[in-house]
Amino acid sequence: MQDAITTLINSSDTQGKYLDDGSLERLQNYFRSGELRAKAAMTISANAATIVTRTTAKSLLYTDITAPGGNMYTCRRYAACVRDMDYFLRYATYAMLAGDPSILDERVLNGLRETYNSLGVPVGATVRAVQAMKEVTTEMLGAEAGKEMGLYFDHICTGLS
Amino acid sequence: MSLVTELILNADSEARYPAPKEIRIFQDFVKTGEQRIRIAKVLAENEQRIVQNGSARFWERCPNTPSNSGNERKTASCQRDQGWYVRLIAYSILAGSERPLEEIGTVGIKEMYNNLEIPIRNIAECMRCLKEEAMSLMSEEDAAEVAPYFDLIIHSLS
Amino acid sequence: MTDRTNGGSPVTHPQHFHTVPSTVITEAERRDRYPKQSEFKELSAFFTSGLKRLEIATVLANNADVIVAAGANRIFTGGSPMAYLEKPEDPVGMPGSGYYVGEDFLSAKARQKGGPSNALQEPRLVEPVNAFLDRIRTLFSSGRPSTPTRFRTIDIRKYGTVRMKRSMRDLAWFLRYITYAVVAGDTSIIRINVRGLRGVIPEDVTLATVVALQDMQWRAGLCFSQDPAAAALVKGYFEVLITEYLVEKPNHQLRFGVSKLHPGLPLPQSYAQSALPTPKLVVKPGLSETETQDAIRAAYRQVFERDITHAYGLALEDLESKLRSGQFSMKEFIRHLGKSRLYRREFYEPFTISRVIELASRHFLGRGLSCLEEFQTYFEVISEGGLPALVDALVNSQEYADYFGEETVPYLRGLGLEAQECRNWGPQLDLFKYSASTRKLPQFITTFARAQKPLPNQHPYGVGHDPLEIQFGAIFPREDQNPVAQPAHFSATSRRILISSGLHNGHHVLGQNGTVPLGRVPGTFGQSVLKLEPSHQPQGHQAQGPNLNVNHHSIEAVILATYRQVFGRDVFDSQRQGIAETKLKGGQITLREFVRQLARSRPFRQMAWENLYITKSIEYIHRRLLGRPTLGRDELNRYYDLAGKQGFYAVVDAMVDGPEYTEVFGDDTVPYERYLTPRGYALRSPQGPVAWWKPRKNPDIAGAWMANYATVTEAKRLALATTEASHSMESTNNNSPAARAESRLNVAIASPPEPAPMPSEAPQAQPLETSTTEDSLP
Amino acid sequence: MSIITQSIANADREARYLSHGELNALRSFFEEGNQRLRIASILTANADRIVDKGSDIFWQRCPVTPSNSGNSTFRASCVRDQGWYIRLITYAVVVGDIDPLQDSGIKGAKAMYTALEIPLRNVVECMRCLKEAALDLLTQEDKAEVGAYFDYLIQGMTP
Repeated sequence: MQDAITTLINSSDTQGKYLDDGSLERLQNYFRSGELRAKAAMTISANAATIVTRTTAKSLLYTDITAPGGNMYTCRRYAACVRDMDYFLRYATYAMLAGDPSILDERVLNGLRETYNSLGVPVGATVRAVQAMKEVTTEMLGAEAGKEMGLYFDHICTGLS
Repeated sequence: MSLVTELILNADSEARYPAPKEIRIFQDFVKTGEQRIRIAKVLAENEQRIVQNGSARFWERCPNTPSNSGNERKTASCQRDQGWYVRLIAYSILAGSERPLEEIGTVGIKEMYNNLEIPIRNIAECMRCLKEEAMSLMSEEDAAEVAPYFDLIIHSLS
Repeated sequence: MTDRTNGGSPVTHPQHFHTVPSTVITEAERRDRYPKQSEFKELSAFFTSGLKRLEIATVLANNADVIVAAGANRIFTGGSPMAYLEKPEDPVGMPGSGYYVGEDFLSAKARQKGGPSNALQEPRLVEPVNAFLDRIRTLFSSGRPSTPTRFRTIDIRKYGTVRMKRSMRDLAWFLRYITYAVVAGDTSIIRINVRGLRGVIPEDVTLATVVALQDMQWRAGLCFSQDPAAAALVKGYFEVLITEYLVEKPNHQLRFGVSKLHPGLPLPQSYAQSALPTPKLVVKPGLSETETQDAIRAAYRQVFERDITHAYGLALEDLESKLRSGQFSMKEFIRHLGKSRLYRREFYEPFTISRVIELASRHFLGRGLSCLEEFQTYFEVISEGGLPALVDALVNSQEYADYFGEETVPYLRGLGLEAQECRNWGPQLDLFKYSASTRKLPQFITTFARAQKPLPNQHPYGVGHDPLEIQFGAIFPREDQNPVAQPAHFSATSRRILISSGLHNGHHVLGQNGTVPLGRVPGTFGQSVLKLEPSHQPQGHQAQGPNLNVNHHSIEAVILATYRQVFGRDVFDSQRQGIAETKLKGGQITLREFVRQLARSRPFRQMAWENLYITKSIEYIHRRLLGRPTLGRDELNRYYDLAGKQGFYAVVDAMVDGPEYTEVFGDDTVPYERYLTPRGYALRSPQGPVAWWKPRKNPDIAGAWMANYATVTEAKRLALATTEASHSMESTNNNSPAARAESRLNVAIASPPEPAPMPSEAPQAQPLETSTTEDSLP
Repeated sequence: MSIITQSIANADREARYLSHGELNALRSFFEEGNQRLRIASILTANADRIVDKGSDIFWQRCPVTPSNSGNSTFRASCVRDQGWYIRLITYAVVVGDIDPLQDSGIKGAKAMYTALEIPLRNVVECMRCLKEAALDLLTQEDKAEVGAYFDYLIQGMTP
């Protein structure tokens, strides 16, 4: 896994250079946004369950997917779906904290599409739910932090489709 | 591997959000961001000086060492290595973790110098000189941040 | 850039609930034995009571409305709750499709014709009057459960239509699941679906739901007033339902990461329950002989993947006796099995080291490898100390201690038992199959390695075995060796790499300004761009005399060329579209319209649509009409949509009317082949498909395109060298050697701009600046 | 997946009670249940005998095969596999469905035998011999029930 700092260090190291001004500036931005990231992470961590509940209510609960034949029908599947939403939220938070999406690639997106294919989970609905989660978190965190989280939710959506 | 990565991976292996304590560590880390960048800049800008003065000091203390034997190539590679360690330390300071230094620089360092038939004692001494030189350029507060990393190298050489 | 490992998506059948037979069989299979006498008796009892249980289920289904109404009327006031119960539409299964189990073509027909009289009585809406009567009737029956004091009825008007509908649906749903459970003879289906439901349904109606369920239970009991046994059975199931409903929503079962390399993985409890409980066999002092024997055989099955005593008449008697005497713990026993001569012979000598590690992690940890770093760790161990060191490392690991400890026999921690990681999904499922030990190729390491590779040279849908490039997106892999179930890991936005034929030096959508095209594509002998020119139009019929312009083509030639492009060959006379030709000659239609007519003609439809699967069809038509292969899923998906909703003609029209056609061919140019895939390019080379990865330096023989090929490889080599050497900014400078060589190519680019990995993909070239995406090189 | 699970899954997908057709199918499944159990017990009790006899016929018909080469490991594995398939057939008979056979017996089996360099033709022949040996023990009516599963197995193994 990489974060904003290690990405810069690694790319400088392969060239045997100190971090140049551009990289330092990016680092500075990252450090400056650190407080915001920390606060956002704390808010999300305290409200994770609420976010997930609101997201499901917003995107999934009253659609075909919870009707018989849908993939979220029955408690068991509902539980799995909520688990996955929780999972996306947690990893997006990690990525936001790190300022780098690589952990999403490594631990969530690798093989996820295949897994969903195997189990017959509809990808379209999942993407819609992730988008809904983006809106819900933005409401909760405010525009600035919401935008940052949005980046990582979008990354998940791209990876899924 | 930086401090941030480390605490995220820690949380992930237990499938939980970062704990408040970890967030506090993160906050402290980013708060010191300006300072870290400042130190890294000092090291970057003064690398030549640190290496040159460090070497001079080193040869004073250990005159009988390959890099002081008059063989230019040996002198150059010794100084290159010194510069290299200064750079790794700059990385480590930015990352807030000794992992970059360990991963790139200190694992296997002993074996390497043994293999090159360079006396380990001398290398350790050389690092001590670098440390002194580097710390002389900084405020006390900054120096306190840098010193542990030099000590780590020296320690892994002993 | 997103890198994604792809280990395939084997079809899985997660266990959803159990029935008596499935429990018995799974248990017997897991232990490699025939069903026991006691189990036969259990089954026999199940089958004997089967008819009775069917009868109960039928009665419940027939009285469904009354029962649900009893519950609903109790908790809702201010309206008719049953009016909110939506009935599923009568599903019209295709006759004989097996939609209804046990129904063949004839009986399906009979059912559809016979209508409701033949079918089981479907629950109907209860008439308000009847409901009222039922209420009156039941009010005076005895045994009606009393309501708890805190209970308040719910006003339908305040409650809202949407929630009302959901509540009614859920009440009906509870009863339906009871009938399922009755038929299955097992409560698992209730437990799995209802446990913790309280946490899902809003808190304020929890109590009400219980009250309703109790009333339903009581009302259902009334249906069996003549049959106390049946009533007791139904009551029992309802009790299970209510108890499970009230259980606190169980926490996810959590699998902690053993190190920072492993993510922690939560699994919903219901999944853990629906998988059959794995018997965790332990060996400890004081066990009976049969139990010890059972555990030993389980250990053999775990480590050797089969029961060696039974299979080969082999037994490691020395080790067994030490285990029995208590000299060895189970852990030590497992360790010594791993170090035995037999294990070495079966799982070390026949395999490559990589595969040995994968198999060993199944045998000793009960799971597949998690990630590349883990593989590397064990690879180092086995390289230094050989197999014994690997066995020690696995058995001594913290994970082994956590899961199996000293006494437990290791078991497979598969799907359903605990949450699985998705980065090794496919290989993990494969690894647990019986045939895993005959698969020689390492699977995990290859999957992890693929994550780093660029797009393969293949169609975005499917990994067809397609040596001739005619099975676009075919989903039929070769079956005879190492079958793989992997789709291409193209995401919706990635684009294929296409090579320009160089016929058109214009500034159309895909080309790069100022780039020199690759040159003549082999196999397009004598092809050139034909245009319908004004002189073709019969304006004024002025005799023009013989046309000496070599670039001028007679209208007949244009027509023939159009046929050749659209059909890919000269057509038979009977297939020519006379009317369209006449119109074209008469100037009534443009050439573009002519192309459309040809594409909409019967013969073309037959050739390119009717006999082909949809992906291949679209790919063909696209290549014929627009002169290039499709770029990726994004593009194909739009055509799928059209094809599915509007059919063949809409697809043709979309291509002919599209902006790309207008821009490139306009109204008067005969379409021509503008791009082709690297593989297609290779196929047409004089040396055959293998030639293009053998570097040759003899342009005299190879022809002009070979010289171009040399450029490509050179560009690629340089590009690789520069990317590897450094990430310095120079490499994106247009003056670098790589960039200069590269600029001689005209390559329409796919998104992940990574160097081609294998020599066989050389002509894909290194995309560098021509990348259409922004996430190019740093 | 037995007929019970399948019916329930189908009904659940459409949120309905079990249909008439399904109930009928289940009814006959339960009615025949004890017959199937009887067959399963016969196969269980005579498993070794069936395997012995099956192997004898097999080696008579295919003398040149790894298991008849004198190598005791090959021989043991061949006998083991036969016993294994008889057991899977017992499962299938009990459940009344090809599922146990399909999942553990046929999927990947071809690849496995090919990888082990055992000629598939011989495997198929061996299954035929097993079928004969097993059917010998059964009544006419039972033969039809069990024969179908053997045929399915043979079909799945045919190269």
